Amino acid sequence: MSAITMDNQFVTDGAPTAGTLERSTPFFSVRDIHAYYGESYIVQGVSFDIRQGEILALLGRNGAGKTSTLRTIARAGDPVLRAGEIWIEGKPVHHMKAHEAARAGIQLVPEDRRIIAGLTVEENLELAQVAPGRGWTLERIYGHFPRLAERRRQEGVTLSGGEQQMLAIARALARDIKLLLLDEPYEGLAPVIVEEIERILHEIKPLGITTVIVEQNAVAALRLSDRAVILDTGEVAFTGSAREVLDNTELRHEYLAI
Amino acid sequence: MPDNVVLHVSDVHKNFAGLHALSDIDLQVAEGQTHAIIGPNGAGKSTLLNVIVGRLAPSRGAVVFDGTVLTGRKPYEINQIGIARVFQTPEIFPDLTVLHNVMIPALSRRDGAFRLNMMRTLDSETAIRQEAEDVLADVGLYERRLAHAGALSRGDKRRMELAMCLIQKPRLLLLDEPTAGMSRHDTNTTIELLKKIKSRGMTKVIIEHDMHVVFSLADRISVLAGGRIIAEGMPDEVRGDPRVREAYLGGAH
Amino acid sequence: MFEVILLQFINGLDKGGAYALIALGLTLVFGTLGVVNFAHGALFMLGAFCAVTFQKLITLETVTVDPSQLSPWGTPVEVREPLVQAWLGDFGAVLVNYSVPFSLLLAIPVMLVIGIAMERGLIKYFYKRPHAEQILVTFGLAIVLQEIIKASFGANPIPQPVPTDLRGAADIGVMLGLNPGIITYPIWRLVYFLFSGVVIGAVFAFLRFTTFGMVVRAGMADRETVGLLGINIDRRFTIMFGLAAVVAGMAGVMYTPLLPPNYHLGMDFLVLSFVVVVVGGMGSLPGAVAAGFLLGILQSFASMTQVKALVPGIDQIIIYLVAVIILLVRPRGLLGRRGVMEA
Amino acid sequence: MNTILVTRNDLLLLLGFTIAVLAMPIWLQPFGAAYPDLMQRFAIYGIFAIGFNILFGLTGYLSFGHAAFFGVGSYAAVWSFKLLTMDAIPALVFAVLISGLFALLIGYVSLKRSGIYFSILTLAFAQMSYNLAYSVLTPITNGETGLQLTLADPRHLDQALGISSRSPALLGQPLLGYAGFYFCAGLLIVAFFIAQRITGSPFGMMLRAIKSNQTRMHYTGFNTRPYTLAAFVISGMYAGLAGALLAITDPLAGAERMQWAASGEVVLMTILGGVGTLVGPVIGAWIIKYFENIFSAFNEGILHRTFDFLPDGLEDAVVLVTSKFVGEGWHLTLGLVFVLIVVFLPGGIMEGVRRLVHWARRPAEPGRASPRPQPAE
Amino acid sequence: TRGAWAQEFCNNPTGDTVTIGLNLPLSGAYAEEGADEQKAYELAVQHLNGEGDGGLLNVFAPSALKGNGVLGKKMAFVTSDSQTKADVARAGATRMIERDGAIMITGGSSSAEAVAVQGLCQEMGVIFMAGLTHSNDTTGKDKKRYGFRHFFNAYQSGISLGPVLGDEYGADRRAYHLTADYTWGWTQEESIKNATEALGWETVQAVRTPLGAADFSQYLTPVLNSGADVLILNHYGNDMVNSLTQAVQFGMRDRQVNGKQFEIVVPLFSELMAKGAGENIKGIFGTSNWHWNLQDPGTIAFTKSFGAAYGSPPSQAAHTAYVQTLLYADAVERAGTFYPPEVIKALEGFEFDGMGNGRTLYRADDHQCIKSVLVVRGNENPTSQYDVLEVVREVPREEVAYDPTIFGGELGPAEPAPMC
Ligand SMILES: Nc1ncnc2c1ncn2[C@@H]1O[C@H](COP(=O)(O)OP(=O)(O)OP(=O)(O)O)[C@@H](O)[C@H]1O
Ligand SMILES: Nc1ncnc2c1ncn2[C@@H]1O[C@H](COP(=O)(O)OP(=O)(O)OP(=O)(O)O)[C@@H](O)[C@H]1O
Ligand SMILES: [Mg+2]
Ligand SMILES: [Mg+2]
Repeated sequence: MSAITMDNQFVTDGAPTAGTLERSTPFFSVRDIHAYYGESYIVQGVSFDIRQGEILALLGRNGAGKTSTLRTIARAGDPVLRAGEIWIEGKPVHHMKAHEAARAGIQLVPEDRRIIAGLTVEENLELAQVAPGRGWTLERIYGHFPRLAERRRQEGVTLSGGEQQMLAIARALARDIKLLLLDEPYEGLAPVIVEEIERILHEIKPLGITTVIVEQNAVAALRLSDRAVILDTGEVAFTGSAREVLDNTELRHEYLAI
Repeated sequence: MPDNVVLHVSDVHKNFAGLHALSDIDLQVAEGQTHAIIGPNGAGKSTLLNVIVGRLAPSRGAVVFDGTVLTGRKPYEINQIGIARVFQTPEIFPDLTVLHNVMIPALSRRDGAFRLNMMRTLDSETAIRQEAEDVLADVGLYERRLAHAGALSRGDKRRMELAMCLIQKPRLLLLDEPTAGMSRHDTNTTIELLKKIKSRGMTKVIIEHDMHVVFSLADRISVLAGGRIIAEGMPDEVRGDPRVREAYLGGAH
Repeated sequence: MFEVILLQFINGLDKGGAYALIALGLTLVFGTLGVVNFAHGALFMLGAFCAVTFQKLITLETVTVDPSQLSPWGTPVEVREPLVQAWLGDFGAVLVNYSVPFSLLLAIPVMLVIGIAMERGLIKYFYKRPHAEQILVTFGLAIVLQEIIKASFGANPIPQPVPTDLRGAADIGVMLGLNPGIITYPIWRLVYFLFSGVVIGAVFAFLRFTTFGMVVRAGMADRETVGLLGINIDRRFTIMFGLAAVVAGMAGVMYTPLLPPNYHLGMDFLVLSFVVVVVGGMGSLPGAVAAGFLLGILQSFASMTQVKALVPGIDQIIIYLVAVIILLVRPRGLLGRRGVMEA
Repeated sequence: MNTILVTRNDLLLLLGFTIAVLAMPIWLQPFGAAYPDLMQRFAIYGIFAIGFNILFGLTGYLSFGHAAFFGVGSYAAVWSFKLLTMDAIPALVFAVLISGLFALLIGYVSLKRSGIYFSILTLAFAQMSYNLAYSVLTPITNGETGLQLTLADPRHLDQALGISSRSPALLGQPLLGYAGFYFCAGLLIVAFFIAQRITGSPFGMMLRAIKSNQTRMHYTGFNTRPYTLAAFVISGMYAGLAGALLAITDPLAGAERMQWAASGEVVLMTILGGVGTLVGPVIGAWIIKYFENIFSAFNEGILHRTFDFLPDGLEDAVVLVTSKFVGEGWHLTLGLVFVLIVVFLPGGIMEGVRRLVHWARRPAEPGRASPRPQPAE
Repeated sequence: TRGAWAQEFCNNPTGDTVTIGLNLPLSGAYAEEGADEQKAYELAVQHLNGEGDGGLLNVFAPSALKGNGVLGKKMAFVTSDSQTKADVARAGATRMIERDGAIMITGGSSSAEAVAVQGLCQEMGVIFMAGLTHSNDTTGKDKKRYGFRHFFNAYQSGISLGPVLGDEYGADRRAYHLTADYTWGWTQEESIKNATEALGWETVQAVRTPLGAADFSQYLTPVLNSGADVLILNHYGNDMVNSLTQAVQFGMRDRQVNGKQFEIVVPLFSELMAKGAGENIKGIFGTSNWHWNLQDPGTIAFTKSFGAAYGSPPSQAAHTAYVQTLLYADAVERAGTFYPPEVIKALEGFEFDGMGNGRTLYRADDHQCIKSVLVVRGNENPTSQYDVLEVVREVPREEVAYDPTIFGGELGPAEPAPMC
């Protein structure tokens, strides 16, 4: 499949176009979710909505519960969702298993990258295309990440930290995404690559791909997001537009220390 | 070139199946200095640390620390010489409590590579315990000291690993992106912490992509690209260097 | 001397093939799914008893007791009429004669069901559990299965017939242009050898030329991430387990003529299978096959009187000796993958 | 009252354990297990399992060949009876030393590998020992029949001292019946205490750290080989001690003590009771030995006697059903027990106990981390 | 202090019952034999207690048995699963003595078990009536005052089988031995070797095979070109079933070597093993302790009452178990006490008849029963699934008697050990 046809496919998938978004019911919404690791109560009633094509920054201190929230949305094994609802395009994600959520178009780029041992870079990418719902072709991915193209035959886990991060993001792009969950995507990336990723996010936005980005580099995250949610010890401390956060100094001080 | 150099990396090469991950690397780090290594992803920074701590054997060249040749030694010997490392992806004891995670390196420093110490209970190691709790307080994990390390959030894991290295009071501390994934707030406290131990005269080699950290800590900076050192010097010199800009920093800075 | 060595070599190959096939099912579950399956031997044994059951079924007889005569032990004499022949005539006879190969038709579905049931019902909860607990549960299961078989078939071995046309030995020597009678080898063993070749080849092709193998390997390394990529790894694991059970079962069926099965059969092959798989290297199918042949051939030669004269008792320990040497020379066995079950 | 030697909890545990062990003759009465021979076995296999757990429970290295050390212990003890004296002490010392050396050899080689590769190495060594003991080494082991005492044994030491006891003794006191049991029980308690000390000591912590992340240990300046080897040898000596005791309480050493099934048995004992716990392995050992010796002994006659309060028809039915699970069917029950326990008590019996306690102490203090760490990258 | 109940000797029965301990392989390779033995014991106990048809009580002579139990006490039994392992068997025996107060231990299906338990019984001063054990050692170098064996032994297999082989296969034969590599196998091999070499046979090669080597092919291939024309399998149980099955598949029995028909011989086998070997046993020579289709009154009686009780003919294991129980009970009656030294005296040198195997002597010097031995052959055309063997020759007692001193050993003292 060529890159061109891919794009068309995206458009056909991503239902209404950016214009009509404003009035449409929330494309994705999280309603008062509570999640536990075994005994310990971590996500304590988080709620937020996202419209299609939006980029939302999910911020907060270490241990605030950002990763846990993303993992809950992606229906990863733990934390276990004990209460609350998650909806995407009117489909109940909270009833789904991880692989069903993924087929519904939810993709998580985990903070610890999770490159699969024993598989080469290319196999790691192919793996993402086994299940129905292919996204970018390998050619297109390699086009954006020449570094990976060079290393395609290398075992994924022996990549450099940054290369692994690229691979993790690329792996997500290899699937047909509706909701992209990025957990600290810039971690360990050189500024040049960070810019490349930002470029990609801008590129896929108009295609109707919605993004939630967790990032310690709050400024960078806010720069490219429309809205922001700030978590504190598992609860939502603030919801609003990215602008508001950048302008509101005490908010930034209290939760972001910037 | 500064005098009192402790770490000599001379003419080091490392190849992986055809790939030149490192090519004739020469590096000197002076006592008590903080030497930053920056460079694009896959430049060979971590590989260089791996060569120093004995995880990888260089294809050519040698590493000398304060007169003792490190190349060819086992990782634990190198650590006993006084070289500790924070890994890019945290290496910790996930099944043990945070406190024990930090006590173990302390015991290593005291008891050496092996000691059949079964004559007393762990709880009676009050001195070690005290020390561990202090360090944990320094990195702000004292409250979490009884949690399973595996249950820590990523940023907390990093800080704990840093604590595990600090408690050893190493003469040379190697940090591979210590603040990656740390909140701005914790990054700042970590910077302060590192400054503090610098004042205690600990030599450091630090890898970072966060320029804020680099420029607030580094005395010297080496820029690595494609496995070669393309520039070295004082922070300001490096910042100005055009090659560094296009190879690494990009438009942003 | 030459013919002795040649014969021993052929025997080695034959054993090797058998070992490889017997261990194959374990490689799939243990080497690929990472489940320490102590029930593998039991599956092999169940397969063998599929053959027994089949044979019992087709040799069912109508029993008419004749009270007029008494047997020496006092019970009335029984007059028996074979049923299958009565119904199917000649074909019935063929069926009886070829009961072992035909019982594959019974064994494959049965073992598939057993395998899937086992995985869905029990094993699936143990993928994330420590190996120790996998050992306990599979071993417990193995004992239970054994006892069930013992309760229903008794403890005595039950002989299975070799089809008449395949009895006795073939004169390979003649084929190789030697004098007749020098290199002769049991036909059924040759059949078993070919059979292993086919089965191993088929499984290999299935894993090699589809993404299935890759996906399952990935699933073993990190189930969660594979799930997050939209793959229903559970289903694939189930299929894999079912496949393993079938393979183990078929190996058992075809082995029955060589070794009259009893309920204990499985345990005798359990250790061997593990050794083969590990010596071959965890997660490597070719490795296991290679190990099978290596062990088979060396064991065969070690059993020659000339060799035993040099090293007394060598044939008793050769398998383990080789295992030790190989694992010391090659850290992950012959062709093992990095990081599979190394911690 | 924590001291350098033991913490308060440890001391309480030790006391409880001691009482439980010494009181066996009383509380085992209703289970029909309160006779010296079985209680001795409880003690002996308890020691075996405790020792095994020092290796497996702490370092995570799963040895599948520990029966070899058990067997070597037995042979050594019997030989000391044959050659030196019928006194138990030389036999014990001799056995522990020999099995320690044996463990040192096997451990040194096997520990070059980790994980399953280690397991198979140990298995291989044990199987070789077994096969040889059964056949070629018959002059030393008396093969199939097993090494026994004979009237012809020299017993040089006894000869010299003019002692003519024909059964194993401790300083003249014959170790038969209850004497033998209390002797084993005493040693079990000592063994438990030592294991407790090891577990609670810095050394024990190192072993657990090795289990958790060996790489980190290396970069933290530890040479892990001596640690694992030490653990291996210690548990090998425990096995040797147990083996020797079995030979002391019943002077015969058979080769099948070294067979893989015997190695497997101690693995099962440990897992059944709870890997890494102190008491668990002992309980596991008791359960398995109980089944082997008591369950297997219920025959129809006994069943009929037990159920004769029922109406005849029913009685026969009940007996018919139960007889499938006892007597010759005892393996079936054992298998089911294995399955049920792991399914319902992940982590073994002690984990179940822990949960009960935990459940009693609810509500759990918030934020307590779950025992299972995040899946490693 | 062992057994607080101890009277002047171990487990002197005080109540109105007397308990015997059955050591049976209920699990493991010999479970079938174990089950059969247990049936026989239960039958024997019934008959002794005057229940059932009385079985051999009616034909066994001279008999002091009254069919009212033993010395007026009803006989009861306890069981234990020996798993055919020496250790376990000893543990079981100890339990039955220490806990269940067994006055006598009996059973077992291997020589290792027998020797081990017999040793234990000697120490404890409890009589052991061995079950199925065929090794020379049991009543040879490992014989014990408290141990008694009714079953025959490897040496007797040799001397009884030899002549028959001579008649059938001629004096000019070249034999190849495959021998289970443990003590029983060795004694068996030695005995047959002596017997056949006495006929003028040549032993080409004697190869030891590991116990439980499921596949024997690597040991069978060298036979083919060794110039041997007889293969002798000194294997027992599953080893025998497997090696024989595989040997036949190697086409050995269709071979012509040195112008003669190649033959296979299995010195010791039982009905159960014959069943396991199926087709392949047909026409194979071996020896047995006893077989149900013998025609003496004892055999007929026993086969009848066993068949009546269980619907199938008894195996030789069952027979020896049954006989041993009766012999013990009878000895007690004649001694008039359970006191072991007296019972031992009563058994030593006791001569009786009517138990199958014709007139039988419990030899005092080694506690070995001297009686006729059967040379059997796999039945070519069986009339029922039990009819797997045919008796070729009943070798009379005189021929199989031998000098007890040749195997050495020492019976040891008869006074009960103090400690029980
Ligand atoms: N496997 C686990 N078991 C128990 N508690 C856990 C586990 N993983 C995380 N936690 C706890 O949950 C809380 C939130 O963790 P989480 O990883 O979601 O934080 P985060 O916002 O992603 O932090 P960071 O920015 O450091 O990644 C932390 O207190 C952490 O200790
Ligand atoms: N074991 C290996 N086999 C093959 N190639 C390897 C191996 N380890 C590292 N490499 C390659 O060597 C190069 C240098 O890796 P290294 O980890 O040193 O980069 P880095 O400078 O640390 O990058 P980053 O900043 O992303 O961590 C990378 O291209 C990597 O793919
Ligand atoms: Mg996080
Ligand atoms: Mg790096």
